[in-house]
Order: sequence, then structure tokens, then C-alpha cells
Amino acid sequence: MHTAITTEPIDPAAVLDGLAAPEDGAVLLFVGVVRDHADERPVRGMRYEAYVPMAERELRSIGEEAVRRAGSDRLVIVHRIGELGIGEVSVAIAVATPHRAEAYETSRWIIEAIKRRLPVWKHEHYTDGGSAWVEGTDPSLQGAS
Amino acid sequence: MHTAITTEPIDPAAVLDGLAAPEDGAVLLFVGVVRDHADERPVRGMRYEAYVPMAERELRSIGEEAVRRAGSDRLVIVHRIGELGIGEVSVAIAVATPHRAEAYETSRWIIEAIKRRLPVWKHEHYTDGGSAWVEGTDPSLQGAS
Amino acid sequence: MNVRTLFFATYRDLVGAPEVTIELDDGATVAELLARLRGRGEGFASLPEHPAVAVNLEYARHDRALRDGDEVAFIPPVAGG
Amino acid sequence: MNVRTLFFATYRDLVGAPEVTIELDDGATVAELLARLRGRGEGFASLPEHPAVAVNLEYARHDRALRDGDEVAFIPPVAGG
Repeated sequence: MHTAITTEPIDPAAVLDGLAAPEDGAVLLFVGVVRDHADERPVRGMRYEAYVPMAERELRSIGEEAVRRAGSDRLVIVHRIGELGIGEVSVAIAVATPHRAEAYETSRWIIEAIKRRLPVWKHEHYTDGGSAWVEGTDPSLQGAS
Repeated sequence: MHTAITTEPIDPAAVLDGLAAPEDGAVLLFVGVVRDHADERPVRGMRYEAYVPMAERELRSIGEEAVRRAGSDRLVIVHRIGELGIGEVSVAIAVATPHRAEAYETSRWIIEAIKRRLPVWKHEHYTDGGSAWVEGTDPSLQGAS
Repeated sequence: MNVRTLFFATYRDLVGAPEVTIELDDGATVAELLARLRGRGEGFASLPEHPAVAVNLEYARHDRALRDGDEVAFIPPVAGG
Repeated sequence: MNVRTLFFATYRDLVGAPEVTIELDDGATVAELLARLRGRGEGFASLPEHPAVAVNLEYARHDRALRDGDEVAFIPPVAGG
């Protein structure tokens, strides 16, 4: 298992390198990408901020729970922070498991946990020059506090 | 949308190249890999056979239905046939969509449709020298006939 | 009329051939073709009661009427992915 | 005792500072810290009634008793991924 918060660009293909073990029959890679719109409003980029030491700790904790769920330690989660342009990768989640069901379920569980718990915030820059914080999810509504 | 049956090795990273459009926020790549066991029996490799012209047609039809389900034409499905060793890629499915739910649901739907409908058969080679056809799914049980 | 019948994987092992051409009365159905094949005995008689079938590359029902030159494939349980 | 309080994203914009050190009585809780902060007025008074809070990098409840040197972060609704 490897988890990281990084300011460097994420190469999704590199995340897959050497991930699967001989017993694995399924590899699933989720890539989150900055898209060019939010609801109907055109977006030109996004700033990701994090409470870094806590985000690193939460991401590790998400990874550890995911390993238990997947029954596999072949798992990588990398989340980027900083200024990102359209099409840049904000998060990559790779899971390798013997059977596909665990890969799909674990991958989806990880991205939902990230959106629920990870202390990361997005500041959208619109093409019209405006900008705003993206409305998020209150972690305390999931029994976290 | 691109679908193919191929005898050439599949490079999963290449499947992702240039896939996402500016409106896409999620990319999901499923990779099926030959694993080193079937139930408890050690496997050393696998021969994939297909009724090639029908498999090409079925895969295209699966792709077209997936495009409708995903609401996205950024979709690649490649299935390999021939002799494959442990760790080699048998199938790669890549889907890019504005939001993640469609990517997960469509990717999973595609792999299940492949296992249900695609005229492909697997002949397993065991490390003890034996070999056998992998038990499959009768397509007529899904209302196909 | 003549139809080409194709056999894959376990069915090919069963009948001992990947392909057999069969002469049938005009308008014969897949079910009639299957009965004719079973009548050849040996491996053919061991084909299942109701195998999945494709006519000209598409899954088809057993009441499908065949035409001269059709390609009829018997599709054993599939295992792709 | 002293605790460091951290503010991120919308909360930082609200209070106008990423970090404030607050002096509290020994054993004060997160709830008491929050009341003290709100008492400062201006942006602080606009913090929500029950924000998510992390103490020393872990989510914590508002009845959590604080200790000298604790780092208390107010976590606005998160939007990672």
C-alpha cells in the first residue's frame, strides 16, 4: 500500500507500474481530472488546498481500511494539491485484487471516503474571471465528530 | 468509442492516451489480468479463443450500449486472444465521463456484459501439466436466444 | 439449401470438427438443424438440448428459419474477460 | 494553557487568519474554545454552530478536553478528489 499527498503532476500509468501480484486478476484505476465546467459555469482551473499533515494521515487511514476491505495490499492512492489546469489529474486510485468485485467496490469506497473525510478544499477559477470555493461535505455529518 | 479484438499485447496506459475530453472529471480503467490460480489450482497460462467476427460485432454492440448508458463516447474496450502468460492483460476497459458514478457503473456493466455475451473461451494450462476449458456462462440464459 | 455450422471450444472437442456443412430443406429452423446434427450420432448426439446459437454473427432463437448460405454457430458457455 | 487554532478555506476567509493561538483554562473543551473564539466577534462570530474539528490531526468531538500545545483545526466542508 502506498498513499501520498503531492504537489507534483500525477502520471496515472506510473501508478499501475508493478502494482499487481501474480494472484491478481483485476486491476482498477480511477483518475479524477479537473473538468472544464462546474454545473453550467465554465472553469479554467482549480486550486487544491489541504491541511497537509492531517490529509496525509487521513489518506493513510483510508488506505489501511481499504486494504482490509479489498483483502489486498496492492493499492495506491495519490492526491495532488496546488494549481491545476483543465485535464490535469487531481487524484489517482489503483487497486489490484484476485477478483473484480473487490476492485470495483474498494475503488469506489476509497473515492467516496476521500470526498467525505479528506481535509482538502477546491477553489475554482471561472473563465469569466470569478472564483469560489467549491461547496463540500461536512465531515462531522458522517459521524466523524 | 473504440472496440477491438486483438492478438497483440495490450498496453493499458496506451488505452488512456487522449481518452478524456475537457468536460470529463472521471476516468476509470479496468484491466483483466491472467492470474496464477483457478480456485485452488496453480495456473501457468491461458489460451483465449474467440469466434472472431462475432466477437468483434458483439464487442461493438456492447460499446454502443455502454455509450448510451454512460452518456459519453470516450470509451475504449480491447480484448486479447491467443496464448497469455500470468500477469498478461486479457482485457482493458477505459471510460471517461463528466462525473464518477457513470464511469463506475458503465465500466462494471461492460465487464459483466463481456462475461455474459462475448463469444470467447478460455483454456487454462495448469502447472501440473493438465489443461481444461474454463466453465463459462450460457449466453442463452440471459435472454439472448 | 446448405448452411455452415461452426463449433467452438467444448462443442468443437465434442463433435471433433470446427465446421460442418449441412443440407436442409428450405425454411428449416435452427431446431431442425440441431435435430439433424444430433441424428449424426457420436459427439453430435452429445450436444446440449438447447445450446446458445448465433446465425450470421448474431444470437438467434431456435425457431429462427434458416436460409441458404447461413452461418450457424453453436456457442458454448462463454468465458471472456 | 495555550492551543493553536487553524483555519482553512472558507473559515480562513471568514476569520481573516490561517492560525490563532488562544489561551484557555486547563481542561477546557473544544466547545469552550469555540465559544471563546466566537466571543472575539467579527468573522469569528460567523463560524458555524458545530463545525467539524480535528485535534492533533484527528477528527474530534466538541466535548474533547484540550491540553497545552494542542493543535485544533476547524475543518470546513471538504471537497477533495
